[in-house]
Amino acid sequence: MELHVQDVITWMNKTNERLQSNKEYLTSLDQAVGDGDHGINMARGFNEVVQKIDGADYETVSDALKDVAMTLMSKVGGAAGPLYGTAFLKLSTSLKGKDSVDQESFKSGLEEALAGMKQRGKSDEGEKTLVDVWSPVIETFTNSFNPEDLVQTAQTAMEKTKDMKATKGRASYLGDRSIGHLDPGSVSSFYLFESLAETVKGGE
Amino acid sequence: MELHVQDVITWMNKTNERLQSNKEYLTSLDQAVGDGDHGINMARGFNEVVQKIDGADYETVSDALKDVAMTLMSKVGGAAGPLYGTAFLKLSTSLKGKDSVDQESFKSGLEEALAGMKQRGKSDEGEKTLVDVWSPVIETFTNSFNPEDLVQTAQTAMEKTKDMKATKGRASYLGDRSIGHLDPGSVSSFYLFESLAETVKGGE
Amino acid sequence: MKKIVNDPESVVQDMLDGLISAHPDSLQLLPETTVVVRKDAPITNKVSIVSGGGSGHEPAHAGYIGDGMLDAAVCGEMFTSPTPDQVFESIKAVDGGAGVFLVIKNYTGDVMNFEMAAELAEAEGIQVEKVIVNDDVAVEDSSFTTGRRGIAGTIFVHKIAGAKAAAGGSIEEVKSVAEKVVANVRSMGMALTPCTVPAAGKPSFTLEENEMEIGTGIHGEPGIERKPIASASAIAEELTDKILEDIKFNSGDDVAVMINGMGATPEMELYILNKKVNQMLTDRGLTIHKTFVGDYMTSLEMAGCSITLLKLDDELKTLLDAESSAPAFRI
Amino acid sequence: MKKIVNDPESVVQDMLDGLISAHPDSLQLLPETTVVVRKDAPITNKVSIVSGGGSGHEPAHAGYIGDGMLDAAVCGEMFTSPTPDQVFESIKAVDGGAGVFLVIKNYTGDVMNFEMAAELAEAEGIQVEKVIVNDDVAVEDSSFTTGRRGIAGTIFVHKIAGAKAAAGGSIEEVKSVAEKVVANVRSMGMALTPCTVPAAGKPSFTLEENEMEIGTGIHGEPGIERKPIASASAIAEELTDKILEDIKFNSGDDVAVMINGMGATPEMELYILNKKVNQMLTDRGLTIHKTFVGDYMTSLEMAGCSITLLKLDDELKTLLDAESSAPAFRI
Ligand SMILES: Nc1ncnc2c1ncn2[C@@H]1O[C@H](COP(=O)(O)OP(=O)(O)O)[C@@H](O)[C@H]1O
Ligand SMILES: Nc1ncnc2c1ncn2[C@@H]1O[C@H](COP(=O)(O)OP(=O)(O)O)[C@@H](O)[C@H]1O
Ligand SMILES: [Mg+2]
Ligand SMILES: [Mg+2]
Ligand SMILES: [Mg+2]
Ligand SMILES: [Mg+2]
Repeated sequence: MELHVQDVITWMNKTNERLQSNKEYLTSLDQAVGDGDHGINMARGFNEVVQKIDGADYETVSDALKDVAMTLMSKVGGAAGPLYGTAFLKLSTSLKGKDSVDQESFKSGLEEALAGMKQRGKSDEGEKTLVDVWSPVIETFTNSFNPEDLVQTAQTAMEKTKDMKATKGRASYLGDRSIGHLDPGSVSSFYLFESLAETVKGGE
Repeated sequence: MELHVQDVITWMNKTNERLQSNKEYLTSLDQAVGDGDHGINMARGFNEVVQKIDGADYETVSDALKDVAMTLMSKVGGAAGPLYGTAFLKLSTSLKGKDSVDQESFKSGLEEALAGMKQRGKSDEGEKTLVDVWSPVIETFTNSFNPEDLVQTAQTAMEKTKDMKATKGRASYLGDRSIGHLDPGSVSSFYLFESLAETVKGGE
Repeated sequence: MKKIVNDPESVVQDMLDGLISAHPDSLQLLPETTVVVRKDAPITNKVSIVSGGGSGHEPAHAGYIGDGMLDAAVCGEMFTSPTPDQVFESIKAVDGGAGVFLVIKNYTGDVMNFEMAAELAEAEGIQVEKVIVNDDVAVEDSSFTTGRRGIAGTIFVHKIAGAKAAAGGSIEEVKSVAEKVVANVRSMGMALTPCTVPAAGKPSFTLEENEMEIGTGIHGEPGIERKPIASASAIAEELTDKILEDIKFNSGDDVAVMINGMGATPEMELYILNKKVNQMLTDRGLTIHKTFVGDYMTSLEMAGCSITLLKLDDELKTLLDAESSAPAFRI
Repeated sequence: MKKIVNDPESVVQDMLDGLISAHPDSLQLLPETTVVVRKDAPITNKVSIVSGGGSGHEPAHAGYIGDGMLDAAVCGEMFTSPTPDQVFESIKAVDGGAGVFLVIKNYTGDVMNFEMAAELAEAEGIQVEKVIVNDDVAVEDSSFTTGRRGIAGTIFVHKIAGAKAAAGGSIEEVKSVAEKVVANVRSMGMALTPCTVPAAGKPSFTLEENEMEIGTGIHGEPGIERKPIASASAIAEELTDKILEDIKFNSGDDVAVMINGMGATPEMELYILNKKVNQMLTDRGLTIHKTFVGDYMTSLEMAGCSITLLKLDDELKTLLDAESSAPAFRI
């Protein structure tokens, strides 16, 4: 796997498309366990990301990812905004200076991203948040990386949040009643990684 | 026809029964052309009238009617309260001192009642108000008075308000759209006269 | 009917008990009545201002009791004008020797009941004057009808008459400035949903999911037109235009604006309306002296709004800006 | 969805434009933001108070800007915590050299976004302190959860921190008194109907015609129990009892009461609730220092209420009673 600036742009475009067409679905997931804005917020944020980076000129992947981070930070809001913002900022910082990115450096970037999110959200695996998607996904960026694996892992992880009890975020107010509902943030993270897989596949 | 104190009490009891059982009907008539409180107000007022006069001792018909007037005045409110209150007060004043009441003196009492209502309401016949029931009803208190006539006249007059255009009271805001609806106050006045007819008949 | 009530027949009494216990230092309920009176009444030599009407329009009218505004509010049953004896009690309780001024909304019942109370008071030697507020341009004003209704513009009459009385105005002066407000204030409302009188148990009318009604009264009286819900700007425009057809404003005139919620409309929507109204008036060269946005004259849980414009001269401006301690209209 | 709006995507911006045009002398909108700031900011040497959160809770939070209360309100998208850059802009705009105090409601998003802004401000040498309000006893407070939510009790924090700052308190003193309020304030809410975020277009949940929900959050978060609608007195009792289980009051204690409407509840119903709450507290021997009844922290057009109790000592009483010019909390 190798990621270039153009791949980042494609990745963001694909993510944005998925978020726009699943905006209502994400919103209804968030209505069940939260406040019903996750779809609206993510769709607004990634639309802005695409406006910002599509067609722009970046020297490095890190530069492109930094603009993604700043845009998410300032346009999403809610819990998802600072979390996704932090993730992309850490990823960008970790990849600083690199013209292109292989799975190894991408993996350590994702690890820093995850650590950043956990710190920002004071959260850990098993709390029914997007952390539960990011954490297993990172493990797929091995030497034997393949996009189908990534999608499969992300999807399984996302589906697993259904049976979890939320202890972080707005869904935690529901206690046991959060069980049986998908975590909205995990679903949006699934779209993100599904788009990444598609991007990488298309580029191979 | 001759009216005694006990007849006034019976009359009020019968009116109250009709108002209680038609409370929702009157309210829905008033919802169509007004503010939907006529049934509630009349039911509350006549319930209080009965509480007040049933079982009480009165020297004269006039005394009993005065208590009816004061109770309606202070318990009905809205437009109907002062109108019915004024009517009974004028009727009481006009019959002052009389132990019992024949159709002639009752008729002149009703005439003063009607004049009082018209003055208070700045209204006249043909404006789709209870005046349109009281006015023809008065004419039935002749030497050949009979209760069936009274009921028939009151009912016809009440039904005629349906085709009128309101120019007084809340229904007047509707202009032409008031046509096709019964006037709530005319319906409550019909109950009043129907109860009077029944009282007089029972007493004969 | 989804309501937080106990017995539907006792909502007015329960509300008033709750009101007095929230404002024990400034308000009192006259014993055995539904008359709310300022605690320090009567105020010697001040003209007293009394208003009232059916309940269900909260904060009207008891919320407007305070220094510089009302001395008493007579609270009728739900949407039902209060009775003459209650109004009479309020007049006796507030008269401080300088006379009592009645602010009456133009409804047949209100006018009759307040006038009868005035007759009772005059018979006891209390000087009573009155003004009848008829600001609702949704209703035709002709000598063949009962004329326009009184709606949210009434609050401006309370405020300005109250300020005149607080400033030591005589009852004639209070009456004259109140009449000036009435001559210069116009309103128009609309509804998205009806409301339900607790004792009636069902809504006063129905509107389809995509329908609104223009010109609805504050007791759910039918309006002048039903049509599909329009944008906030279109609604603001329709109501404001109708007002501006009725009363002439010239470029440079001063105006006070009230964007009133009918009860269930979020403040957010009222501010969205205000954006447009403000633009329209500014575009006409008017100077917006003050804007009031909130629930001032409601209709229970009706969703909807009314817009009120008051043309101001220097006297009205000074009186509108004067201090008021009324909880629902602190200035 | 029956709403008076233009574009559902621009409701927040439209509302803020309408708000500023209603209060042109006291409020300003920072260019290209949704941050509302008092017009005379920054005030040299006064600790500035900033609050905010998602929109849809009006008059929270911009209605609480004024002398003796907030200096700025950061208005997020509908029910969505504002972003760090917006909060940061507000901090820079109000800092008068004595530091900026953030009042944050305890939601993951709010806490993260405000904390990130605080980090940005500190990096620029602005002293920032904060308090996190968590008054909602409907939610369990344990170290394994995100803890109780912040709801209407937040207004008391605004008021008292604002009064302390206006009185010349240092940022440490403001923080300490704000923490005292948080330790002594508890709330609990309920809903009769859901509300609809304009851009979502459908209600956040549904309730049957005869159902109510106890413990609903101000963003439509599910509560703790659904059951048939009870009487006003039973509702008042259930909410108040839950609060009194959570915080101990002794006979003779002073308390401030807030009966808050969620947006579509008529004031009449709030006063009916207050009657019962007042009786319950008086029966326990508590002294009700002040009662606030109205829409203070809403949830768009949700029907329902919340009850808030604040235990007062002499310091809190003085600060609560101090003057405030905020339009939604004039004292
Ligand atoms: N403390 C946390 N740590 C990690 N992720 C979290 C945390 N809190 C919430 N989330 C994620 O954020 C998502 C909700 O995002 P969003 O709806 O945009 O925010 P909000 O809850 O403020 O409305 C949740 O589904 C969850 O995945
Ligand atoms: N000016 C008037 N003159 C005579 N009768 C009137 C007048 N105005 C109203 N009414 C009568 O009063 C009735 C309405 O009474 P009610 O509903 O109790 O009063 P409100 O309209 O104040 O709610 C009408 O149906 C009509 O018969
Ligand atoms: Mg959410
Ligand atoms: Mg009526
Ligand atoms: Mg009525
Ligand atoms: Mg949110």
